[in-house]
Amino acid sequence: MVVLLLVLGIIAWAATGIYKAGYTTGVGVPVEQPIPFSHEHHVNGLGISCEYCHVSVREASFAGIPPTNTCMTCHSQIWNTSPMLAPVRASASTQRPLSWVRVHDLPDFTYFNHSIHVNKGIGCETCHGQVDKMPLTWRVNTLFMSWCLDCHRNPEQHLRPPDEIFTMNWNPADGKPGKELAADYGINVKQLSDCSICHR
Amino acid sequence: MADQLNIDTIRTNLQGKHGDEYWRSLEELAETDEFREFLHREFPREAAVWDESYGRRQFLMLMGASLALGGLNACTKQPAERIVPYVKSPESLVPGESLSFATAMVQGGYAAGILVTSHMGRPTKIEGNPDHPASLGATDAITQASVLSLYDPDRSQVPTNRGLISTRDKFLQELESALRAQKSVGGAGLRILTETVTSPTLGAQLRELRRQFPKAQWHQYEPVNLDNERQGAMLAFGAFAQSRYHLDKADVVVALDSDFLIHGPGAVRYARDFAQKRKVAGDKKTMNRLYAVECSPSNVGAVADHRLAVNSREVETLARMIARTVGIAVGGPDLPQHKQWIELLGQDLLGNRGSSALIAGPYQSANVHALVHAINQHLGNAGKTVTYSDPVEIEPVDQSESLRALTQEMHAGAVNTLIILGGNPAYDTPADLEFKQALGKIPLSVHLGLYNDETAAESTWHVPQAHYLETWSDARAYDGTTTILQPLISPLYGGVFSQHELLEEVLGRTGRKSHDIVKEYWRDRTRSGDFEKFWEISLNDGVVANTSLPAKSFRVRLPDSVRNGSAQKNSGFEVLFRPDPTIWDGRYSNNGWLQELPKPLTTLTWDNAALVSPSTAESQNLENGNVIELRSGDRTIEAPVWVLPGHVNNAVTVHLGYGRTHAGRVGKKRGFNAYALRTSASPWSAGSVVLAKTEKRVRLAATQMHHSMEGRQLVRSAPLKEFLANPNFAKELGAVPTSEQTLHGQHEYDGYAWGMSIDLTACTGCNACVVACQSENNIPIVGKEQVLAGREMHWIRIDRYYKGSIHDPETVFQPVTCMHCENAPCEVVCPVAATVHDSEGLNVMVYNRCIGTRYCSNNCPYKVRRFNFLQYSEEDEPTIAMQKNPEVTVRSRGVMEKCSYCVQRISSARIEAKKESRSIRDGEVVTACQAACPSQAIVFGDINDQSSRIARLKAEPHDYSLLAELNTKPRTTYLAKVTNPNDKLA
Amino acid sequence: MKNNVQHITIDNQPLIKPGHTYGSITDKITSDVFERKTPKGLMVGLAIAFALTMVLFLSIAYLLVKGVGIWGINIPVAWGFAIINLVWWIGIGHAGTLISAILLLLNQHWRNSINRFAEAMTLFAVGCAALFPLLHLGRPWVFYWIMPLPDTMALWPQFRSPLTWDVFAISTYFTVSFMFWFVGLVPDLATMRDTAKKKWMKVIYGILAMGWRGSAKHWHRYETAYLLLAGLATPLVISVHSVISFDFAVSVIPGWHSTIFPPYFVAGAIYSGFAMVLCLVIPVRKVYHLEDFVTDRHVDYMAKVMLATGLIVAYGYAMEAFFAWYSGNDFEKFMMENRTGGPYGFMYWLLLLTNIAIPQLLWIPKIRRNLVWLFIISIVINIGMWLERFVIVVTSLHRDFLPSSWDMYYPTIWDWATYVGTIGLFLCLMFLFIRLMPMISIFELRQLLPWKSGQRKH
Amino acid sequence: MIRPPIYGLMAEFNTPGEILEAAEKAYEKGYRAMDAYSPFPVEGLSEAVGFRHTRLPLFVLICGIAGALGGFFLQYYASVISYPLNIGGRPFNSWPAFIPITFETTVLLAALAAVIGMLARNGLPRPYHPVFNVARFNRVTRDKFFLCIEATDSHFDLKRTGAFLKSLKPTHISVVDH
Repeated sequence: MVVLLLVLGIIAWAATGIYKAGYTTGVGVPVEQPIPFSHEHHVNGLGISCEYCHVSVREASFAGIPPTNTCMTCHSQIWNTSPMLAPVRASASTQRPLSWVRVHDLPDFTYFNHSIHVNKGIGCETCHGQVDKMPLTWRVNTLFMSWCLDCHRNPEQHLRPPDEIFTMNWNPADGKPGKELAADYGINVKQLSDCSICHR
Repeated sequence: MADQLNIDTIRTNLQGKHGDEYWRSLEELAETDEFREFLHREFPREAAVWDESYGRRQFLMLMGASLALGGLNACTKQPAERIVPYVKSPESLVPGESLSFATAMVQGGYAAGILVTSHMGRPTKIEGNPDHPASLGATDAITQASVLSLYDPDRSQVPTNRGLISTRDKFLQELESALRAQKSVGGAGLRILTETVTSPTLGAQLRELRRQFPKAQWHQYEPVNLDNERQGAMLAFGAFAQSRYHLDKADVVVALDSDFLIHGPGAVRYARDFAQKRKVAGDKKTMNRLYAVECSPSNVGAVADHRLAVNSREVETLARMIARTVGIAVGGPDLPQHKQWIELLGQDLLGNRGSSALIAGPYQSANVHALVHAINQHLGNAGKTVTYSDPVEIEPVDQSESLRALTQEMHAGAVNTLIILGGNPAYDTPADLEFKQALGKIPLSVHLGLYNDETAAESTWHVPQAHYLETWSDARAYDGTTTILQPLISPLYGGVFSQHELLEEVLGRTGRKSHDIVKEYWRDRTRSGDFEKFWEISLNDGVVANTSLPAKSFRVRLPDSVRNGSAQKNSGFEVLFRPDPTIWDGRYSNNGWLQELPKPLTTLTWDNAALVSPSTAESQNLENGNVIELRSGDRTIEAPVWVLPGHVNNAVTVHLGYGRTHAGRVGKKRGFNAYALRTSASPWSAGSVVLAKTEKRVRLAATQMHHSMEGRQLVRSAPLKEFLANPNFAKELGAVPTSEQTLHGQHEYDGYAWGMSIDLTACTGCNACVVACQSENNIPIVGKEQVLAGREMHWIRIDRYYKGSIHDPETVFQPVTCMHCENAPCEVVCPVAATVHDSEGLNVMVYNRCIGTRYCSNNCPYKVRRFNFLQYSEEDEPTIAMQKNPEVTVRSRGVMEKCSYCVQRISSARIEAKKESRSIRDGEVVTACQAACPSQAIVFGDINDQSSRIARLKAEPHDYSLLAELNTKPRTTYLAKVTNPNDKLA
Repeated sequence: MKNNVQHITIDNQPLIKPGHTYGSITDKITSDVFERKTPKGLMVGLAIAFALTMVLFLSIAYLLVKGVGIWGINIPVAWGFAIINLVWWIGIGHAGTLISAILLLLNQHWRNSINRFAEAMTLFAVGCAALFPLLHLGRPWVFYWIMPLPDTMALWPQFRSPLTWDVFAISTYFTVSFMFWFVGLVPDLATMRDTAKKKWMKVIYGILAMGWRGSAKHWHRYETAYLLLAGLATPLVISVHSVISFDFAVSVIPGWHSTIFPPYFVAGAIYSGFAMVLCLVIPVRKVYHLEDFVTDRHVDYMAKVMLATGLIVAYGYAMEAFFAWYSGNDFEKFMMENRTGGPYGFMYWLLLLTNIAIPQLLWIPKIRRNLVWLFIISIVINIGMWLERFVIVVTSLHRDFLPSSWDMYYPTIWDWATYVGTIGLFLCLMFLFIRLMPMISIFELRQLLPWKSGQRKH
Repeated sequence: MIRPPIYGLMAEFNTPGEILEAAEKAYEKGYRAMDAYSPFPVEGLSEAVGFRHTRLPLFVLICGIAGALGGFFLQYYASVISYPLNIGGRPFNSWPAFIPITFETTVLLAALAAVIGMLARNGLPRPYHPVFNVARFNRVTRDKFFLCIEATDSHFDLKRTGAFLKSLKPTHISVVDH
């Protein structure tokens, strides 16, 4: 019987392993895009702020994907002949939008709002990882419901002061402890695991 | 679903039931038929109307697929989704946030101001415009539904020439050459047919047309028009005076065959004012009183404190009697059986000089209107509860006359070029004029319309018309207030014209866009300085400042014809023609929301019927669903019977707008065409009609089968006197378990605690809330077969019960939606916790967790849960998908759903508040039903906030919970219905 | 052993016709599987049953394509045939374990000739029953959310819901019944192993017999385990139908919300269970000439059990009506009025006729012992028990609290197809069992024989 | 000890009475490593061959209790610790509602214990056993009764034991090979 249990255990363990693997969850798998856009280069190399492109992250549910014009502000001047950027120029001239592949895609019955997270001390890095270290973009989290809940049940562990939201590789040690921040932000933790917070 | 009706039932019901005793439904014992059907019924019902049912091969194919998918469905990762940014992002648009624009919806020529919510450029929801006098933030059902018509996949999309697809250019060429010919003869053969016009721009264009084509004629016609009102004003004042009521000042209101709370240019506003005067809450302990005289039962009759059902011809006689009792010398006979009623009414009126109002309905003769004007003036109401002004319409005419003149010329062959700007005359004109045949004689007939309808089929050219949300225009409200209509979206289908654009072509100014036309018109007439500023403000507010028509005083001079009156000959059995409460004159017949909207009182969907009184049914031996033949002269129609308590005897009411031959998939071949019996001479009733029963039966889909409360205290009501004597009467009608009687303690709600209060005194059963909810919450339509199966999806429904005599019952409405019980029975029985409470006391339904056991619905005492028995949401209709509200999940097959208190609105309000580190303000969260409600019967808010409106209403003595004895602790409670009958009459 | 076979009363009649030896019993029952060629009746029955099973599969497929909307259910009657059939089948599935467990504890040795058969029936009935809760889901492909499995959603079933209780009750009941049945089979499988001629048969039965060799020590533990199982199964049987009845009793709906449901559901279950056993035993006994083992005495006893449980059920109905009146609760009162006089009133009266009135004929020994009569009455009772569930599920739902949402329920062709289909599946499995397994417990029959050495065991 | 050349000696009888008697005699003789085989449970036979009591009931009891505790804790954990949800205003720990499932899990585990325990202690399933080497032994599942004295018994001696068995007047005696 012990053996039996052991076998079952191993099977279960293997199953969860497979289920959590990048193959099924897409974690850590770079997504192919029409243009091999590098966050590493733009954020780390050029030090462009997240909000420069993702304009509506503070006020809207959707962070916003930059219109072609935003790319062209620079790329009409620099790299304006690079074959890699041909699609961008094409889009600008034909007025036909670029079509990117979603990296973080929640199911349609899950309503995520960027603005409230960003305004209440959740940094980009917390969910999107160190994009400044991503030559191509990939997901660093499963986006499983359980993963969301981990934070919604005790957000203190991830809270940052308002001015650190867009910081990459931020160390919780420097800055107020999460408990106090939660109080400052007026976060009602009890409410955060309500179904209606994410599902309507 | 029992659409059979058994006469014995009625008889047994009639026996020994009297006074206030609740009587049983007509259907009830028709159960013998149900039993027969129960045995015979064999085949499963069709799916939603869009869904083509499966062929055998396809079925086998799908069978395999589904067996495969069924398994995968649960555990596959979703396919990669594309994300497409703008090339150049438009200013003022924040991705993911909704915007709202002011414009107006035009019905019968009159504008109702609205605010349209737009998500990423898609108009999805219509709200009333608080700044607009005809709306004050509310809307009616039809306006709510109009956004669906915008996305209707069946709208006409290309110009057609004699039924064949053609091009815009070909059309313009042919038009141009025809007009060139007309120019030479001064437009002698040119005719323009429009509906009622209040649009200043269109007016200007038409004047210009007359200048260019002196001999051309402009005709106006719509099937449901205000001719009698206009003629009545003519008779009384000698001018087309526009009357406007101020019911917030009226203590006694008398409606003569008028549905003034539901239909007509000012209805929404009137409902608001009327309700304000009627509600009792807080310190206000006074009510207005409503007397209704009507032939066919209407919402007004249901709301009225005293209701009198008479034949349409008798209404004028009664009007004369009223006139006499208040002291106006008019002739005409007396109706002894109603003498006392009228006497007391008269006294009541005299007791309220200057604070009473008589309202005559559009279905009543010009004489009645004239008399009403006389009485109002005599009582000194004029200038107080009713004011007069110059006409709102550009050119008020007797439309029946106008149409008759046109058709005569057409038959005579005097018309070469006929341009029909909207409308569907080939379908909805009186039968005796034979417009359709006449139309065939016209060398060039151009039809501009939203649909490829009956008229399009008969015209040489049909040109697709731009939906009002797709184009620029302007229009005036019942009080003259002007709104500039702005488009929310560029036309979905190419090749469309707006009325302005088409007329502009006629005027020889080709290729001009309505924006320029409208803007130019207004530029010309704004003297005052900065036009752009004026333009911006007008668009932003949705009203052009100070365009409301000033009150003018007119003196009544009743012509002798009206004074003397003539003895009303009895017209025998008569047919009453009424606009359909949902699809109106037929123009909305392809709108699924309206088709499936239960018609007030009958709760019928998808069909019209011949409404008869119970005793008529008995004498003619008719049951619900029996098809009868109605013969008037040499014209006949066949119609299924529906027995409607309170209907006047020896008369049958038929609703216009059905029996369409050329409508979309939704509207085509439903019901019967009542126009076939309608004559231009008397458009609202046909006398001496012969009724014959046929062997045929039609299954009519009503959403409510049972009309008695079975003595249960569901709708609790009392006359004002009793209420004042015992304010707690409602609570005392039902026991509420105490906290000791429950096994365990309660959960605490320390944050927000959302709740709703519904005032049964104010509810007029107008259905606006139902459609508002449908469009806000992506509620699918299911089709007639599914309604018959008892599977309609409305989250809020309006229950209607009768009490008292079967012949003249008292009718009560009760909007019922999820009660959000604190001790929700539904939650306890869900095996997967798909429906649970959140910390603000909402009973939330988590669709994506639901596995569809339907146990929750069984255990819901209010039966407000709705289940997707089949795939109802139209997945395969891309344009319909565009209407969906992105803030609300679109439910798939096999999932339970129900009212969510518009949780999406609560969420966004909460997020905004949190971002500003404040708490949600009272009135910041407004549910869709609440927003739409014209009489403001619905109030929503945070019960824990003692200062909130909702908290105060819940504290009212006559606040009560439905089925409180079950200790479900509903968050939605009702304010008991208080009536204000005249003791002497009671 | 010379009991005078003439004028004996049914009760001291031996449970096995005299003249049998260990060997003869063994040969008779094993030969039905090995030697005897399949009887015509069985083949025909199997053919029909199989056809019906195909109907079941077809309607299931269509159901998965279109959704539960192909059935007649609606709001307010959101449960229809699916739940009616579930309860009906579960009820039938009660006789088996009851006979094997409770009668074993009560030392009713006559059970030995029918328990194997009844257990098999139980198993198949519960199988058919278990189909319905799965199929009636709006989204059957996520049925496993009712089970307590750790998942990425960090969600669990809602343990306050009777439906969750059902899942545990039914699955437990199925497992235990299966073990009971199989453990009982092991020694006989060994017999089959040793009697089978063909090699492959020996192998198959051998594997199933698990190397049973009838060791005294084994028998000792075997009997202990069997007794323990019986002891456990007895309360289980009671609990299962009680839990099923909670589906209704726990709700707030008048006609459902009733405290007497558990006992009278259990009684009803045994009632229908025995009826079904008789429906099957009577013909099989004929076809396979099992009169020696399934004697008139057995049949008579079963009829008596039906009579008794039937009366309990009748009492249940009476109490329902009484309390509806006694409670003075308007909703309850109306529920009863509607049951008797409402649109489905005819169903209720039919129920009283089939479930209460007709079975009273069993008081008369002549009828009770006449196999044809008994067979017909058993069928009638099965129909009656189905009607009972219809009355409970549909008539209670279609008119509950708010008259505005009252409606009717009309089953569609697919409702019928699914129902009839499960009957087909059930018979199919039954026939296969009869053909391939020792349908009567051989070793337990051996125990019924008197000892050669004179001393009697019974 | 070294493995004896044969498994043991087996005597065959016709009636339960005879085998019972034989077993008792053999026990008196002092034989312990023996077993009786019968087509159905013969009352007293196991005692006769010196098999006193089984610990099966205890095992079942323990598993039953485990089932009860486990079942209740599962529900408690899910509805109070892991994801407490306000279900219709009921307390998180609605223990009365947890009882039915607790009961079911109790029965389930106990029943499993009974069956698995029985099989395990009996050493079943067992594909091979020496006694099957005796051709006649296949009648043990039909109508014959066997007593087998195993060679591992201290008193076992091919001749003497054989003689002893003869004295029991069996219908047949056979040698059981490994």
